[in-house]
Amino acid sequence: MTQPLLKVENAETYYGNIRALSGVDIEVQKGEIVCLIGANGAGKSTLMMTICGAQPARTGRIIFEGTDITRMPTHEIARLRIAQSPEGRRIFQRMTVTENLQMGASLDKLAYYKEDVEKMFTLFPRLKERQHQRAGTLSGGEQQMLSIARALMARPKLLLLDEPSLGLAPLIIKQIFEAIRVLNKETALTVFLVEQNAFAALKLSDRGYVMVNGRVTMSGPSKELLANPEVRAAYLEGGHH
Amino acid sequence: MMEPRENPMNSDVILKVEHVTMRFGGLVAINDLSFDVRRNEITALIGPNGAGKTTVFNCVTGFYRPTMGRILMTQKSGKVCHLERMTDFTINREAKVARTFQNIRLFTGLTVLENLLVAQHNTLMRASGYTVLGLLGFKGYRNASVAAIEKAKLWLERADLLDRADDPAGDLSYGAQRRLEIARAMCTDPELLCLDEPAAGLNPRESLELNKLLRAIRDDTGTSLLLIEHDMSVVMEISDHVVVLEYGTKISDGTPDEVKNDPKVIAAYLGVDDEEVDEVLDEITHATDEAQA
Amino acid sequence: MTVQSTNPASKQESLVARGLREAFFAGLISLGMFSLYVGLKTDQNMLNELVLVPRWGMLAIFVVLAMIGRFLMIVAVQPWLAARKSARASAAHGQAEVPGFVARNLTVLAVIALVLFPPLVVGLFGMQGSLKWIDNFGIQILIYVMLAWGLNIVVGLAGLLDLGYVAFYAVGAYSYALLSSYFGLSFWLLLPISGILAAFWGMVLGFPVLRLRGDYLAVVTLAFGEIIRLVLINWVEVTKGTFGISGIAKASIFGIWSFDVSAPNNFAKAFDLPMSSAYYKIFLFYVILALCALTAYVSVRLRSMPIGRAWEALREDEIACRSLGINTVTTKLTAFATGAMFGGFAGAFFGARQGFVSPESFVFLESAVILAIVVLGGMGSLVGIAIAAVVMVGGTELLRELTFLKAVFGPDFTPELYRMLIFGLAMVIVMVLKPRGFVGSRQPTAFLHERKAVSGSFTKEGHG
Amino acid sequence: MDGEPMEYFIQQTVNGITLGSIYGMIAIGYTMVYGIIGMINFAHGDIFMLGAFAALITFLVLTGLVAGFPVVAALIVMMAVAILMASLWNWTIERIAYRPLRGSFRLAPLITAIGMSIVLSNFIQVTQGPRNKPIPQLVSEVYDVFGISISLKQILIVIITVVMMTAFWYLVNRTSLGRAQRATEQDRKMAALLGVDVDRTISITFIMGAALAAVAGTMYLMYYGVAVFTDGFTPGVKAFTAAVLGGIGSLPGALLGGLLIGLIESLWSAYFSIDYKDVATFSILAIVLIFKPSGILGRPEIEKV
Repeated sequence: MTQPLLKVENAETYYGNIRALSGVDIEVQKGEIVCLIGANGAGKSTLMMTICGAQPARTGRIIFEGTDITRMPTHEIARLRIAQSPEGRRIFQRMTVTENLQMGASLDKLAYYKEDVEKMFTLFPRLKERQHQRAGTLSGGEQQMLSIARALMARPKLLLLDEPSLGLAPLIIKQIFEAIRVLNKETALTVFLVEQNAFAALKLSDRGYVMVNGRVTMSGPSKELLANPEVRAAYLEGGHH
Repeated sequence: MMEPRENPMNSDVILKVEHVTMRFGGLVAINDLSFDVRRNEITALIGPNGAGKTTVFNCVTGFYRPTMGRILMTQKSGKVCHLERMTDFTINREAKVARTFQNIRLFTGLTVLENLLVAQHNTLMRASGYTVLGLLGFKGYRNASVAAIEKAKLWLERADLLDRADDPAGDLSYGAQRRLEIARAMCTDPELLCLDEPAAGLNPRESLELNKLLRAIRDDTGTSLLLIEHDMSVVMEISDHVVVLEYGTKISDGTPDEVKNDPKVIAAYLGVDDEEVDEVLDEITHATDEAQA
Repeated sequence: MTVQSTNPASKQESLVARGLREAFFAGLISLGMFSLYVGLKTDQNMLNELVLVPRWGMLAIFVVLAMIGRFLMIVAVQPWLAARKSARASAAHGQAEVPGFVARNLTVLAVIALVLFPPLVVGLFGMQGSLKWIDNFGIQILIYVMLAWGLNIVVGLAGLLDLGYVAFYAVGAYSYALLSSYFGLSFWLLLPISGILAAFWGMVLGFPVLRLRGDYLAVVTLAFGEIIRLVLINWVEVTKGTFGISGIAKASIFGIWSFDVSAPNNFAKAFDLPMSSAYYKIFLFYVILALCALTAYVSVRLRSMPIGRAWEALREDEIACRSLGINTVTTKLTAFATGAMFGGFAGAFFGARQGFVSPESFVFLESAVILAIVVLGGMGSLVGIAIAAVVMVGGTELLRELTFLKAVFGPDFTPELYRMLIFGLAMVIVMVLKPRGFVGSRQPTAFLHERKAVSGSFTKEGHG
Repeated sequence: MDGEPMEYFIQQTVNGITLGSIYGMIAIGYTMVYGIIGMINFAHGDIFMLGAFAALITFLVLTGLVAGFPVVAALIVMMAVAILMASLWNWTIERIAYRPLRGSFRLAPLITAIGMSIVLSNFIQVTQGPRNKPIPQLVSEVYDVFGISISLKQILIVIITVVMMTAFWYLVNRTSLGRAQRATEQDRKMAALLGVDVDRTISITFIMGAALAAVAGTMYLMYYGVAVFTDGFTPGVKAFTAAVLGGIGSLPGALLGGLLIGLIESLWSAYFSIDYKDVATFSILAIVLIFKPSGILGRPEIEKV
């Protein structure tokens, strides 16, 4: 058995006394695209933050490349090359696009900045046009691209994407998902993706997990999940954009 | 062509947006936009991100003042209000327009019931003689507060929140918070209710409950609804009339069916058609069926 | 699969090691911090020049204390806090504890105790002996309770951060002092007038600035507080400047009996009692108690009325308020004016009690102390605020009593000097331990099925 | 009034700029701390006072050790020790009084800051005594430029302010530390997700603010030749007012606000009444905020609906 890149073991996370995650087990292998689908408030974003130590698990363990990172401070986890494009994009509005990308590349003190930023501009040409603009003036889709590009600038071993499709028009969702697919194919980037847009997510990923009320209720290859009548009833029919 | 309504009396116009333009610095968020909202209907405002939907909303509900144009609200009594000239809180108080927010704005530290009582502020304020009479324990105020609680109860029942009445609003689930926000807006007795993405973040079951609530509001209270929505299933399901925006201008206007088949809308907004989705689903079902066989 | 993790067995001994290491660092840091300020004292010599007097022994004491403190913090306090926290987290799922008799009837018991306080003290310490207790503790604390309850309307309910509340206290005090000195009006007439004047000033100052949000409002209220104080200092013709106004008339028992020694209707003479200043103090105690009761009554009543609910709603979300047709400007103004009015009442009372007012009494520090009491009490909770006032004001008054320490540290030792230092430290410590204040939860003002306290984690603190 | 009206005006302007430079330097500390953790650090004025006292005691140590210590060297040593002391204190205060409250209730750190302000001024009162502490004049040269007398002290203060401001501007806008600071300011959680050690960045911000306050404290001591334990309050409030006037969170705004307040004070005292100079300052603050609710250079707060 190969050691998974990321392993979440029986993680339980609380907000005050409210349990947001209960006994979550998840594995991500190197080079995979894994998705986590579920309704809003199911605990998907909490899991992302738990992995990054921003909302640490009260019990259970998070293991990344064999290291227990459950209690590590967020910035040290980031230095292990787990990069996140979080829910709501969280770009630095009052910085320029370039500065946002520099923030992403600051782990290596901008050593690879020049070559990496070119790659980002090839991937998202819109960002190149806007590089000197303040990020707050970008449209929603451009901000999403910037958020992903900023995460990629850290040269991550694991990329966490939280709802890249949220609030975007279908055409832009298509572009962004295409970019993720290209990255995974060409650079073997490992991606863990959280999505409400179950159809798009399952179409893109290799494997998927379904989360309901802070619990993983189903998992398997994405194609099987797509075909699963329960999943289709709950997440696919009547909801696709 | 508009779909003919059964009762022509109901289809008079409640809100008339006329040539509204809104600029932020050099950015034109809305450009010469005109559309009507008819009484007793659910009108949906749709469009891709950044199309200016929320800006239209903020102009209608007084949070922004449009750079140009008029917004006329005609009440049941025949009174006409120029919304573009009114300040924020008078739009609810005088013009009878209520709204909800994209990122829910409840009074999280107050209980569910208290949220609904705050919404009846102006009525209760008058009944309490602007606090003076109420402070002295006058009967008129006591009766009014009993009536206010009854009204709150009615809306709690409709929003299916009766058993949560004494919990803090911040403790409710996402879907319940959305319903509470709508109930709270309805407690101000509006003639026009504006909903900013009411279905965002709801799961399919909650979405259904929402549709039911919105229809009930239209049919039982005679309130007209204007809503912004991303979720096409909600839009197509419940709206009587759809207005489509792109880059601050109107590109289509009509019944859901008309809009859905408008090539301009498909090109600008949908980008992907449903057949593609169905195709892939079929393909996969096929493949897994074969594998099982 | 190999997973690195800390071995739980080694935790206990590493705790002591960690404590020692941290104590060492704390020692180094405190050595740096105190070296100049404690280690060397600046003194003036015969020629009025500054010279340095070394105090290395004192420095050593400071450093050692810091080390011991840090060590105990790491080894004992932090594990204890962590244990308590996790115990509480698991207990929260179980039965909620039923409040005991005292907790349930706290208000009634407190009122009874306060009403009985003067006779009790007189019985225990005699007429003269009771003075200190009634004046320094009773009246002093109750003035702060009243001020804090008044400010609570502005900060705790409406969520408007007011750093210049003492200005309204000053307006009340000077209104009484000036109007009684110049026109000879009585306390009972001037008490409401002072309140109304303070409320009026609240409106005048509030109207232009209540559009401001958050910390901008805070700094403007601070500026207003300073402006009023500076005007009192500099408008010498009327206010006598820093000398202040003295000989302010005492309050009388509704004009029937007076506490003026020379007056024919003197209280003691009327009842053939031995002359004593204690009667006046006892009378004042009941006056301020009544004023506090009024403040509490109005606060509680207003909270369950539309205006009070609007205040709290404003604290939670101003934009939502506007969307519900609430005029936020007048709502803020009423909160500001109501709070100011109680400040004015308290000010008039202060003038009558002291017989002397000067700008010295209305410095920013007073505003800060009142605000601290509101926040330490738990914003919005009258009970919590009263507790905070007793702890903070009563505690510092107690420090005045520590004269026995002179026996320990020698006759030069003045505990008085350390009073504010300890007060400041207490503010920091209490706030760090209880960031939500003594009473963190909120009582709803209406209910359908049962009244459940709202946990502090849901309430907001306002933008202003 | 002495001399020509124009010269008198320029003279007062020079005095105002000197005073304003000191306020500006203190104001930076308020504005940076406010920017990064959104709290009013009420103890900052007292950090300034601690800096002045550190400079004072260092001066006494130096003159006690060597009789004729060169003035320039003395000033540099005083400033260095003051920076060290103020930074150490501000760092420690942040650790014990503000960090435990991070992420809780917004008013809680405000109260601990007020508490800390009370502690610091009373600490100096207890350990150093309540009396004024005068020192002999360090720099006494006065130049006459076209009838206006400008002292070397004033020139020094303005030069040091310009140098410090340039250095700070560079640090915040052109270095990775500054970028991390600005990122932390805008979104603390996101900065951490990108590998920024947020706690360390905040500590550094407190140290930077303290360093500037210490320089201002040394300048203040040199200018007025006296220090007292209450010195933290009035210059502190003025500097805070300056930060708000300029637009809290904005570094150029803090300097601009400081200069404005210095000018208002000295011109008001010169032409109207010295008694009401602070009333004038605070009134102008209120008036500016009424018309420009987020200060002169502040970001207008956009109401997100």
